[in-house]
Amino acid sequence: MSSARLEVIERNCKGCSICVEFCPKNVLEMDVFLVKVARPEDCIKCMQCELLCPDFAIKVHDA
Amino acid sequence: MSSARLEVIERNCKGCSICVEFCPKNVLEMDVFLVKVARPEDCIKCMQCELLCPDFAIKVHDA
Amino acid sequence: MSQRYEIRFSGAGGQGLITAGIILAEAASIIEGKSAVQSQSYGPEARGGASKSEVIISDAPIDYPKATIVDACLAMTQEAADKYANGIKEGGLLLLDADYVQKTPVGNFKVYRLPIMRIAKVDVGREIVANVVALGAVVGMTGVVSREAAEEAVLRKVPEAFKELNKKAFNLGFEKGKELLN
Amino acid sequence: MSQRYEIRFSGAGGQGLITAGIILAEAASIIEGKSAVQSQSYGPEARGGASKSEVIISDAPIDYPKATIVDACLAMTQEAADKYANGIKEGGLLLLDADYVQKTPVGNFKVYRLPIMRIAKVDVGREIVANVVALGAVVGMTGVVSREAAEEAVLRKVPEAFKELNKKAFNLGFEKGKELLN
Amino acid sequence: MAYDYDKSIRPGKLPHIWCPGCGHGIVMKGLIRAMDTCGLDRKNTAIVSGIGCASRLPGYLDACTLHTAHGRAAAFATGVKMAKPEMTVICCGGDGDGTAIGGNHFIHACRRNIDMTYVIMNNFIYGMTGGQFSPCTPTGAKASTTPYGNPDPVFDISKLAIGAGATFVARTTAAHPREIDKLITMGIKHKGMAIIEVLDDCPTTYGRRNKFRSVVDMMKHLKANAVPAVAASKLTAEQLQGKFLTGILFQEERPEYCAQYAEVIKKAQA
Amino acid sequence: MAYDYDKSIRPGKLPHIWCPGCGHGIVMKGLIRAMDTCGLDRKNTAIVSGIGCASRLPGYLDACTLHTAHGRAAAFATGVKMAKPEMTVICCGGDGDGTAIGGNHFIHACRRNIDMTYVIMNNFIYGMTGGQFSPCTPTGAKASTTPYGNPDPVFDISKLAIGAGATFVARTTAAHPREIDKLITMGIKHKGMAIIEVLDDCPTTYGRRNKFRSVVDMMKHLKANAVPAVAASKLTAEQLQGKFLTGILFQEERPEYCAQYAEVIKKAQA
Amino acid sequence: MAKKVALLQGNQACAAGAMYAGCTFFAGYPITPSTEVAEELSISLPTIGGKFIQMEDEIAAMAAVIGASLTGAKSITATSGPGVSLKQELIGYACIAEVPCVIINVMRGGPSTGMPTGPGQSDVMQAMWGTHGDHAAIALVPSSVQEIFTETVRAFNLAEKYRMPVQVLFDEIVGHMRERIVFPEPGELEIINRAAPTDPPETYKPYDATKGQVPPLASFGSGYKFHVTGLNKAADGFPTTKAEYVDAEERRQVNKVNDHAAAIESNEEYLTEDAEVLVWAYGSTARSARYAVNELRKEGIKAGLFRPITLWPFPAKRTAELAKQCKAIVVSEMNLGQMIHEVERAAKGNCTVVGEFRVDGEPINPGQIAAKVKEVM
Amino acid sequence: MAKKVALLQGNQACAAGAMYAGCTFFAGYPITPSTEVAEELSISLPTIGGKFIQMEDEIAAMAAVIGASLTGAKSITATSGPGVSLKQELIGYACIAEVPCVIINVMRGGPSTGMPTGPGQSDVMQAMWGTHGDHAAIALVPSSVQEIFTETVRAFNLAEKYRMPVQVLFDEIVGHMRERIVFPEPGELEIINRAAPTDPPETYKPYDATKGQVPPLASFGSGYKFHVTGLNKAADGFPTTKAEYVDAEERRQVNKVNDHAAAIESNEEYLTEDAEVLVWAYGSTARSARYAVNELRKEGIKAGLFRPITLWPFPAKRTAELAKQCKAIVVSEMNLGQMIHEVERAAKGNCTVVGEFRVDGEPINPGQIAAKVKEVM
Ligand SMILES: Cc1ncc(C[n+]2csc(CCOP(=O)(O)OP(=O)(O)O)c2C)c(N)n1
Ligand SMILES: Cc1ncc(C[n+]2csc(CCOP(=O)(O)OP(=O)(O)O)c2C)c(N)n1
Ligand code: SF4
Ligand code: SF4
Ligand code: SF4
Ligand code: SF4
Ligand code: SF4
Ligand code: SF4
Ligand SMILES: [Mg+2]
Ligand SMILES: [Mg+2]
Repeated sequence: MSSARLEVIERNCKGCSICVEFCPKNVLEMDVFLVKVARPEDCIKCMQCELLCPDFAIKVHDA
Repeated sequence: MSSARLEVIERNCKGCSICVEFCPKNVLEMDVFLVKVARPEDCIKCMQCELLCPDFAIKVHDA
Repeated sequence: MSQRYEIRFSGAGGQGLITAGIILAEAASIIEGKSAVQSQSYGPEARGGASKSEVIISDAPIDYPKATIVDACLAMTQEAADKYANGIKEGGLLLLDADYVQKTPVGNFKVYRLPIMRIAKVDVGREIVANVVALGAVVGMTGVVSREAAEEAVLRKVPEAFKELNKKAFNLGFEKGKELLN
Repeated sequence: MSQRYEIRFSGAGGQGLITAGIILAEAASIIEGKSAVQSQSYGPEARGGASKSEVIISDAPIDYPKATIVDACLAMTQEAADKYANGIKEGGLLLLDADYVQKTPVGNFKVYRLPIMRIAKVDVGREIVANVVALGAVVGMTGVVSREAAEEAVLRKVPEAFKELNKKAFNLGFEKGKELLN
Repeated sequence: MAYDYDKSIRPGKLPHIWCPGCGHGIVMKGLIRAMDTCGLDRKNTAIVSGIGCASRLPGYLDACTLHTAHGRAAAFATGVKMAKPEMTVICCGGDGDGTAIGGNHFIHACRRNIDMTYVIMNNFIYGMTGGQFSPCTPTGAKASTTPYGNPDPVFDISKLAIGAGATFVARTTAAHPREIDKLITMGIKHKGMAIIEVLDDCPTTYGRRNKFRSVVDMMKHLKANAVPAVAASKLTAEQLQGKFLTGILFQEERPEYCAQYAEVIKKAQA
Repeated sequence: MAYDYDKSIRPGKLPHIWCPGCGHGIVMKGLIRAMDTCGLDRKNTAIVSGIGCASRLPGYLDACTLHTAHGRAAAFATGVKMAKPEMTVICCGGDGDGTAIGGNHFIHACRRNIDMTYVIMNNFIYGMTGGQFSPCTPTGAKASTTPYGNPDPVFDISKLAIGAGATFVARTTAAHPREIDKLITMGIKHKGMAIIEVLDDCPTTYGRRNKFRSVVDMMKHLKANAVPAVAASKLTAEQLQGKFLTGILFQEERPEYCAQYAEVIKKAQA
Repeated sequence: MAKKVALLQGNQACAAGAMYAGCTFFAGYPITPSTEVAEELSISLPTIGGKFIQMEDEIAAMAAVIGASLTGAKSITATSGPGVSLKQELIGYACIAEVPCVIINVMRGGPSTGMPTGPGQSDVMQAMWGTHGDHAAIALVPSSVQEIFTETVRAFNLAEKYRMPVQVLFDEIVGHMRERIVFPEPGELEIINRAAPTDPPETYKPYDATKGQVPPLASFGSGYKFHVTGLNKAADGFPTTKAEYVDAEERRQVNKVNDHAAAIESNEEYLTEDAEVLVWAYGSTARSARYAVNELRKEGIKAGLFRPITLWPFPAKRTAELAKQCKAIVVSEMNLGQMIHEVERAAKGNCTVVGEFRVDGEPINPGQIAAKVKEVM
Repeated sequence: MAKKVALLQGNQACAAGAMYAGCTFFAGYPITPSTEVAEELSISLPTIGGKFIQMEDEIAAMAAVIGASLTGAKSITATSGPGVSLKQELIGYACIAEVPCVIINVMRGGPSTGMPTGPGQSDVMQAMWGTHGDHAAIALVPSSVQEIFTETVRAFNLAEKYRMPVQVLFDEIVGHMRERIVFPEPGELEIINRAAPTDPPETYKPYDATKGQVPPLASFGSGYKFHVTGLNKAADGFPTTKAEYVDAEERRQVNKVNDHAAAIESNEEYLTEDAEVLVWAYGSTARSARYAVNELRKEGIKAGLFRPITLWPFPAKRTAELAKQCKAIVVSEMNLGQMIHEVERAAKGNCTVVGEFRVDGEPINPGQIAAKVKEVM
């Protein structure tokens, strides 16, 4: 499996931290009001973060 | 069983003939716009006529 | 015929008197080209009871569309007579069903009686055409529209299968009505 | 103090700035017996975003209840500063959160910066009292109500268990605010 | 023998306005018997209706009677009951009133499970306005606004009530007069929202258009097609075609609304 | 990989107005995916809502969008669909909009079985007006108008829809995003009235008052308490306490309303 | 070729007028005395492939009418007082969202349920002020069966032209009476259809004032994707709270009617040139008034009749002129004084304004109008 | 003892006023910007054993309020424009059935959904004319938090005294702003309760005009059995279509207010004695107007303020007098011209009447009023 590229659309992110908490691999972290991709290498592209983000603010791309 | 006295309140009767048709003993008859007690002696006091009259127009009394 | 002629049909709901009024108005306005307005009573609850239908006929346009003082009035039942046989012009005409109206309304008008229901049932053969018998009689007595116009209006209103029946009813009514005047 | 003094608190929804405005208005009107009117913005949808609370204080009755030209303005976030740091009187006062407002609004007023959120979090120990820190600072800087009245108003508003915390927050804000003026 | 309805009817109000053969009169008599059976004090009984022929019922009964606006009976009644829970509250009205314009109040009263008894007279039509189809008019039937046959599916009122949360739901017909008062009695005694649907007849606007030769025909139809719910399980789907189940269709115990609100008051006063 | 939502969103409309963590955004994404799956031509798709946070959804989508009045979505949508049956019509809105003020239109759209898909976002509260209780707020919960705990029983929206006659009824939650689009897709393909209830969250007005520490808590709650309807039969009533069934809850085939009306036209023109 | 004539009820003529105008959608809820409008359309609409739907209530009917209109269908509903009251919120929606539609109100007596089968004219102020918020209103008040036909056609025309709801109000008397009507040939009466957008879908804005005071309205399902809302909005149809947009929109929506009041106005004057006393009446009452004027003239009294056919926008200019000319105006209406408020306002104290009212379920008769005229002479 | 004071929102003061007036029943449906009235009452009503119920919609709320009032409970609902529009049919019901109740309308912007969080004063004509049919209306328009309290009390008093719905309308600005309020002691403000019947249950008639223009209303569950309907009815409450009964009832119900207009009227005048230009304004706009008048006086301009607190019945007499005294009247309202119609009517052409309006969601500021006054000087 190719690795992932995680794109955060900062303009849209409202910092709800849903993606952070539901990521099974602990890839994401909160940085005050914004999400931060902390460990992209751990991503298994399960899409949970993208599916659950209410704000169209995170996208999981093939690297 | 004592015999029945059938009272028709003419003021109320609208001549719908429900009582006539549902009387199991054919006691009643229609007389143009009004019901008429034709064969009171046949009445078995089943109360159908009184129960079904929509107009509070017929009463079954003990004779 | 005077400028403005007012006719009231009254009877029990379901006797077809609204239709009688409509036919008369059609005869006058559609066939004869006069002005006519038909209106009817809507009881407080439109449930059973007495009903009335009024027709105003005039050579001139009709402004006020309600009856002011009627020239001719028909009452098919006692209740209708009690309720609606009023406001009749002095010298006007009141036609009653001879069998169904016992108490005759009093006033300065001429009262006529005709067993309309009985004629319909017995002579024409169907109670349901009593309204057409009544219409015939009223036309016969008042001449407010021509016999031909009224008959045509009746026939336009009924389906093919019932044309003969209604024609008979109308003409019988017309004749009997005319006779009454003699 | 002039006849009519207008103060605006602005920041992010949920930062408690409405409450700060209410406390100030209570200090002025309930404790000091002046006239005061507090009002606040209701966004088109009341969802998140920037919010503001305005207080007008006067010795005389207040007719027009909305801000005309504010004497003092607080902005806790950049969005609030962009949106609400306007209509400030010439020579008026604008207090910004030093950490959260980067771009400073320009105008003919004096700008002050205080790390309000940081003070609340670090010095007082709870971010949630940032609004009370801010209130303290504003009171310290403007003197629109007395320190005592404001403190009392704060304490009336909070449950017993939080009185000490809020007292600390208010007084720290007050001191820091006063210092800024030096 | 003869039942004494007179003490329940307001003096001088008979004959009523309903057409010859209209089933509403039969239902009214059943309601009177039920109120007597329950021993209701009329001074503390509110009877609330909307607008329609059926909704004219309260005017005849000697009680606290409230003839409201079209469709709003349940909502007015909720106000009466909430404000004075010690009163017995009975709603009544037609299928149109209760399920067309009044549908929302109907389902919410069911949801709240407020202690009322709602007698809904389903004659399959808007009678008062002259026979337009209602949400209960059978699909395909003729009404003054369905000259080509009714395209609309029907509400099963009882199913709707159950879906909305009513805790006592029963059905009978005008041809089963003894069941009317039996079920209404049970409804009144039930603590919570009770729906009693009575299928009845409107010879004037429904019967004629739909090939019933007379009101007696309609009554016979009601009588013939009623199947007691208890017996239905023994019948096949085919046998149940065109039939309507009668008797108690649903019953459960749930906290009653005014009682729940009494708890709120208790907490507020604590 | 990354789903292309952008082609469905009107340019410049993001970020949307919803609060951080509001579940409505998750539902909107599911709806977009479902519309794509069905290959809907947006020019011939009407998305109709009422008023409320959830009802703001249509404004973001590039289609024929109609933001109506509070509670009236289904009624407006019925007009659109009847007048132009060739359009795909999707309703959406909140629990308050759909089942409180809009309850009557909701049940009648179900009854008619008109071909629409109604996505109802049930966050158990009136979000937009600041957290008053809705007919779906759990009994006992806190809302701005239930300071002593909510005395009202709740609607089971799906049960109500079934009782009213809907022919496709399904439920899922915002914590089950893939199921959202799966069920909406089935709803759109279903010929008739399809109700898709999505349980979601309002952290701003419901969460805080009801001891959810964060929106994540609320999402976890939704995730933990969903029980697929197919699995429910294996569980005891006790085990089902406080759970909500998800998946397809009801499905049947009945004539669709516009098709029925096409028959009326045929007869009229014959 | 002789024109088609028939004896029709006013309500039937209304339905016929709707068909003539190109109406293809009706949604309603039955109510006396308007029901015949629905009944007629349930027969005739499907014959042309149009749609008739009976909704669960009047609110739903109004909603469906607006929804249908947005697909391009000329849409109508018919009701009476209680129904009109229920529709108020959505009438406002049609105003702000600028959706053409026609609302028929066959007026009966009384507030609330009142007297369902009795005539009234007591919903005329409601026609202007019934819904909350600022908005324009157009209301027409025909007084004969023929005029119900033509005014229903005109109502559709005005609705389409000005993109708004238009109300036609007639009292039960005109609605239920039967008179001869001569059907206009197709093409004989002008039929106006809403302006089609000239912009392509990509740049279309449904409320773009640069396209005119009444911007063109596209139809759902015609290739245009756009947004419609009841919130205050910008030219593109999306919500805004920006003061200048809101202001411009609100004013445009009211001015699109005010600025064309003269074009929308229609009235009939009878013997007004030399009138000393004016009877100001509409609907069936105007028929009584005309009768009365004729009688009065016979007696040598210089009476005249002003009969508004457009009630809203109010015919203020002509009323003001007549107020200057006449000694007195008798406003006669089947209510306790509604339009008389506007007549008084227009009269500016230039003449006596008195009312001759009636609210007992009976029509106002010519005699009472004549008596009142004599009283003020 | 010092009186209790507090800093309250207008909406909270409204709830407090209701409690003071003896209100025991609230039914409503949430809507911005009125919701705090409900929220407050949901807290306070049960503490006195009163009832708070959130209904399924505004119509249901109005229905419940009427139902509750018939049991004797002083009842209230609170809403905003869209909700008021929905309530119209049942407001008419409360009028014809003569059931006391109070309706709060916290006015927001725009027709339809409009601008929910923006202020407006555009429901003021609706308060009089919103429901179909003839009826009387009483509407109060407080302009401060304190006054919201007292006018809510007065609304209950008037409702009980005249047996009818009374509306209190205030704009979002007054509803949402916080000001000090001094709570009157119990007994300090007059509290009026509906007249109890003097007749025994056997002979009681709920609409018996021989008992006065406002016949006493018995309560359900108090031993009286009677009938209430929205149809036209006779003295005994049962439906009638008899012309003379209908006429008498309809007129009595309108006259019971008209005949007491002077007693119901309340207003504030500020510097009107020598005013040459009058600003006529109410609600929050009157506060701006007062500010403007003060500024104008400083410049030597003889401006004055007339502030109606009772909007309906309309203060026609005093407005007419002031029209004779002044050169011009500036009517300022947050709408596109509503009460100005009535001012014009009252002015009878005796002075110039101009409007200063605003509908963009922003308050009318003193500057614009002052500018308009200078313009007409
Ligand atoms: C708001 C409103 N809409 C419509 C009506 C007209 N209306 C009166 S009764 C009725 C239908 C009654 O039908 P139902 O409730 O079934 O009673 P029924 O007459 O059949 O007994 C209608 C539509 C009304 N009075 N008010
Ligand atoms: C006629 C009317 N009544 C009330 C309102 C106020 N209102 C707007 S949205 C809303 C509730 C929305 O709740 P819901 O539909 O559950 O959506 P949510 O905001 O929770 O997503 C209410 C009561 C209104 N706009 N119009
Ligand atoms: S795709 Fe899955 S693993 Fe990767 S960041 Fe998102 S949630 Fe975590
Ligand atoms: S879920 Fe979306 S909005 Fe929330 S923190 Fe993650 S990226 Fe931001
Ligand atoms: S009681 Fe029975 S048997 Fe006697 S008349 Fe009546 S129906 Fe016939
Ligand atoms: S059932 Fe009653 S109304 Fe009908 S005919 Fe018999 S007695 Fe008369
Ligand atoms: S119209 Fe029908 S429902 Fe009404 S009274 Fe007559 S039979 Fe009964
Ligand atoms: S208030 Fe609730 S429903 Fe509304 S946007 Fe915020 S979280 Fe979502
Ligand atoms: Mg019915
Ligand atoms: Mg919700």
